[in-house]
Amino acid sequence: MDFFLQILVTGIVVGSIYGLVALGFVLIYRSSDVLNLANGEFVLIGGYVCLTIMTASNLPFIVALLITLVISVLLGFSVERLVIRPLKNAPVISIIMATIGLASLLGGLVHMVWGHRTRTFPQVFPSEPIHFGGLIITPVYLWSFITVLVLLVTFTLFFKFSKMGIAMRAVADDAKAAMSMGISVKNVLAVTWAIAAVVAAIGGTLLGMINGVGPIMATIGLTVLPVVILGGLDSIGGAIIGGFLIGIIQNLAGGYLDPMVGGGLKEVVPFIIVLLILLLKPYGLFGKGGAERV
Amino acid sequence: MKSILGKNLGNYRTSYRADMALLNSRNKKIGMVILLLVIFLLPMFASNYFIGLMTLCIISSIGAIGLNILTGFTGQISIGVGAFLGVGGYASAILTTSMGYSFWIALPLAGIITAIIGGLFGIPSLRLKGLYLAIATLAAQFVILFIIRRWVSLTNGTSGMVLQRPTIGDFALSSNTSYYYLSAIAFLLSAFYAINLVRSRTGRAFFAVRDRDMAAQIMGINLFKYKVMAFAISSFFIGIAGSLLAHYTMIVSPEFYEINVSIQYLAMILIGGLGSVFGSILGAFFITLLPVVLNIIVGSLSGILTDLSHILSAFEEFVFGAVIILFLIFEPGGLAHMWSNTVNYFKKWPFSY
Amino acid sequence: MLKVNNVEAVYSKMILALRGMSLEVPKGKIIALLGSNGAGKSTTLQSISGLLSSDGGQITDGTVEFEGETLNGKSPDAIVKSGIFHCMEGRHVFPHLTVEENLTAGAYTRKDRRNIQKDIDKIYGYFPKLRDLKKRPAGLLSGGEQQMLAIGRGLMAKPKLLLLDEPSLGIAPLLVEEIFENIKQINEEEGTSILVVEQNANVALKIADYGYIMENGRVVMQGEVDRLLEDDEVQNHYLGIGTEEDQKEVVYKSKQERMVW
Amino acid sequence: MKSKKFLSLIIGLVVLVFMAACGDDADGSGGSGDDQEVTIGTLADITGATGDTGTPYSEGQDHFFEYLESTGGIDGLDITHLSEDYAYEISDAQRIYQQYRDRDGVSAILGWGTGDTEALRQQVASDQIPFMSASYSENLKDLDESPYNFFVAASYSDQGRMVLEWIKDNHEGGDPTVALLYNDTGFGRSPIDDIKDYAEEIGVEIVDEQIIDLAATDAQSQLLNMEEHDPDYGIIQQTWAATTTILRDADTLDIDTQFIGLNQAVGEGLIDQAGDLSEGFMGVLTHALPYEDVPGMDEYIEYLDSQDMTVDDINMQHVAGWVVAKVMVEGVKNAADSTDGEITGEDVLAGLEAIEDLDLGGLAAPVTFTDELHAGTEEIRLGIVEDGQWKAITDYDSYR
Repeated sequence: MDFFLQILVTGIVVGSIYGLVALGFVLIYRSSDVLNLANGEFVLIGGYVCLTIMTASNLPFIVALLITLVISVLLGFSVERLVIRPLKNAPVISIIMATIGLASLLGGLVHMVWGHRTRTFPQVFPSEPIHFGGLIITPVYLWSFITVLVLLVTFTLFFKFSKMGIAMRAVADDAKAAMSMGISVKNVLAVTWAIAAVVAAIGGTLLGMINGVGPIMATIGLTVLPVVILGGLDSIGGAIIGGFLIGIIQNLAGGYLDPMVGGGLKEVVPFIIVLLILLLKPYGLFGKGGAERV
Repeated sequence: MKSILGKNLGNYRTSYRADMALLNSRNKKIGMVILLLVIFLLPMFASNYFIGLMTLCIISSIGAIGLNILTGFTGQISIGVGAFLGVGGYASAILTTSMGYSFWIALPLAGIITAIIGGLFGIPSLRLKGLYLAIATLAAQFVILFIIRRWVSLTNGTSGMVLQRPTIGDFALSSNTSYYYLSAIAFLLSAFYAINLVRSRTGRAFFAVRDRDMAAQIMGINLFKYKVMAFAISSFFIGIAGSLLAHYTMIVSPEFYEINVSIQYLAMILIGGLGSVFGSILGAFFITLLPVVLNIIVGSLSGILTDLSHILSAFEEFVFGAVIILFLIFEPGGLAHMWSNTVNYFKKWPFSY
Repeated sequence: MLKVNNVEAVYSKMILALRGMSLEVPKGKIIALLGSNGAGKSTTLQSISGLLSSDGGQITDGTVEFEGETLNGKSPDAIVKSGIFHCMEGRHVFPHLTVEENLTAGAYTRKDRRNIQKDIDKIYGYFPKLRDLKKRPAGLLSGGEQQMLAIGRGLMAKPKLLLLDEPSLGIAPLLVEEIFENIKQINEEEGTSILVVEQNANVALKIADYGYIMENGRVVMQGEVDRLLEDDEVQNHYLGIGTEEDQKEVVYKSKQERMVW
Repeated sequence: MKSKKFLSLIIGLVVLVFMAACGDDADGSGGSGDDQEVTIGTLADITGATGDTGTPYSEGQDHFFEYLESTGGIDGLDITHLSEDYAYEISDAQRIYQQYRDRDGVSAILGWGTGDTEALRQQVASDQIPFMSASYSENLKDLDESPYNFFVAASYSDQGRMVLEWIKDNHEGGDPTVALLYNDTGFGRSPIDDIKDYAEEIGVEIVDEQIIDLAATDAQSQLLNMEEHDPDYGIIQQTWAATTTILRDADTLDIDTQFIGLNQAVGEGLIDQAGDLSEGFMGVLTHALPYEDVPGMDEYIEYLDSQDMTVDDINMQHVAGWVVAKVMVEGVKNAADSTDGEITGEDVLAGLEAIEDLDLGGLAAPVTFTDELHAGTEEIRLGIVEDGQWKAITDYDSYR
């Protein structure tokens, strides 16, 4: 039983990071139908920037994080302005490819700026694990779990009640009608990208504290795709629940199935889920999808 | 129809057959002959190194043509080309090395096996569109590679398999030049087939599916058949490319077929021009040669920027991304469109209006 | 208040949709813009509200003036801020937003956030049905309810001029009556000027003060509603009075007459 | 007309390619004096997946060649060293290999990881170009399959065997139990079967195997599974990142297994990444640590001084790069002695196979190649992390 519970808890805390990164995908997809395959690089840049500020300036973590978020906002704005806006009427494949190109461009840039070495974060959270009865959690994981919940609540409220939030949903629903409301679609998209970059940077910072920051971190972008598909590309709650689900399933597969097949299933199982989900319920558990008109 | 100058000012076709002919103008015929001559005489003039590069380029061209049939012609996005190249490569390796077939049998079989597996993965395309299909193929990429890694008895797992260069009688195609000729022939056949496909009933059905699949269905096009067919035909080419590449490098291993290969192929057809056979070829050359060119540029700059050579790969990555984005924004038609613009410009020159 | 002077508009840089379109909306009036399919009515509204560009069109000649200010080249959101609201053809409610959220979205450009709730209540006053449905996603509403929502959403912006594009389209006749009565009521109570585009000339002329009839991208006839209603040609062609043969003949004749200018 | 500008840019690039492609044939002739010429190419991973260890390794090579030049080189021999980053991408490795072979006419190649080594081994065999890499994979020992591949350190399998030997000799109380932790790549799986065979041979029980991805963010499910078997030792065949993940999660889960890493899991980088978690971690030392006082360090320090560097700026991977270059140059020297004309790949092969008991001054175990064995040694040392530093706890020794 302990074994099961521990695996469950691990799944949930790892899943919370997945959910966080998945959130970045969903935010952008909702408002502009773009799947940002450069999300992993956003995460990476966020991690590097925060780490660099902290090691270079001795600023307290919170201040460093805030500066990182400001820089992420700028990153989001410029990506939207320079890459996405000029392609607003382009077909899906062009936009997928543009974000792949963006991933490559940013990845190269990161290499040129920060080099190749994995860097470790200065200690922010205590490393001593916390014990709940028989269960063990590392503080960083606990914090990422809390962060995810806070973000979930924040975004739910934001989209439900704030003017910008409603405008963003309006643009996602019907951009032209939103325009007729006097909503500036350009601004909304820019804000969306900025928020997505901010979320990614938070993810990068947390992930960096767990594993250090190195180029390999960008692979989280692909790792998390199954989460988004499972949860539904356009559902914020779906991203988070999908994150938890994938985290749990992955760890259960790792815990129970891996010994049977000789290991390695843990990393592939999410993609098997993707194939199943796409066959059975293409728009994910919580996605809205939509009928196509001829 | 003679003009005053006694010269035809245009191509007049007097029968459907003439209109449908592959080389429907004199210029095209001349161009074709020149192209063939260039391809076959190239080894006499170019260095061994250059021939090696050209071999890589034309093998990639075959794969790119394949992907363009699926993505450019039929509008089905695939981010799983890498894995399908792998299927072709492994099929060839297993057929020749483990089962002892000759390369000449293994090559077409590798294409057919890849076509079958590609067709299988094409089945979901009936329900999935755009982004979702792209992600399904991405998942296929991971799952296929996982199977290759795990099916040790068949694929020798992660350590890969060894292949031999093909032989004709006692003559092994082990030199750069001989393998270049082999690839060039395969390449010409592929290009010829693909150009014909565009003009066939099937090709037009593909275009209809791409432009509006539901409308195509209403027009009586069997969506299922054509979508799966597009996957299969496309995978056939990719399988052939995979097999050729495997015999060229004489080894297959899962690391050959990672996701970045899929991305490179997508970049080829996008930069070359979606839906254009000629564009696929241009794109394949462009993407294959891009690092070589950058290398030269960086090399010539190394006097000024000594550190740059150390981050050359990162710089390559950066430029690769930038080139993709620039093309998408400024020339979505790709190199093929640029080419036809240029050609048209000179055709009308000096009266460009 | 609104003056459209000789506007010429094209789509995709080549398809000419308006060729010298002119009209005028005085303050506090309801103006009907009638015409058959493809006459350029919607394009006219889009050139006023700036939405033309989102469909790949642009104004190539002429001016649109609102309260003495030129609107040419202004972005849609700036135009909304200056007091013109465009209710698009086909309603275009936000399907995943609730009724109330749709109304809130309509008030996007307003600065007086405090009064919004009060105004929402007022909209419910005009369209009581919406009050019962306020928590429901707008996508699940019937066509008529969606149309009410679309108009209500427009009012939330407190526009000086409301552009309505085919409010009767795809709606049960009984509801059409009701909606047009609401429009009239809004016009009277709020003093909002309204420019309504309709194919259903009957209902439109019933509430309008003045009417324009468009064909081929320009106005072919205009006048006080009473005069238009009396006009034979209008009766035959747009109001569906008279026999079928009559109509054909008249149309043929009138077109010929009109083409000469 | 931005597309026009874009077009001209592209055309310019294309012209450049062709100019470059045509111009390359020219060089290769007309060297200086009567010196024999030889070119050695390096495939380095600087920006790729294994860049963290690949960079110091390739720098070590660069530095050795620079050192050689600064000391006047070798009489009668003109060595050109080329190095290019292939970013751990096979297609890039393939392209650079062709360039080395056809354009630069290299006589030998210094490779790097399992990926490029495996991918090119057939081609180097048919092109007869010796290829010496840091992939210490046992299957490269098979000279029928890989006749031109070399490596200078003990193979992963030999390392694993030696670790088992040490466990058997040093375990106190009862029979030792061992788990294997590796990743699902050619590199990860390379020694696993050999380790299992050898364990059976000497009577050490392998109780569990776990696969942990190179980029894993957590390894808890695997470690929990491992813990079910409660092994005394865990042999890790991973890179630093995954090893750090293992050590961290083992610490979180209070697992008291003694982990022992094979050489890719070992090095200063691990201590950087894992911090305190690395205390007490054991591992295979294939080369000297820069701060060790061994005779071979003298020339090394001499060079570092000339570059305003100290031993603190380098690490064990750097030493490994230095050593591999040194061994290669030794082979080239032998080749030059035995032939007067052009030094071909075959000559270098023979030159390398002539190396016998090459003393590296303690930088690594002495190296011997023969025409039957291309693995330079079977000897390794074992080390442990104490006070944030690696310390050797055994001498160079082989399992035999």
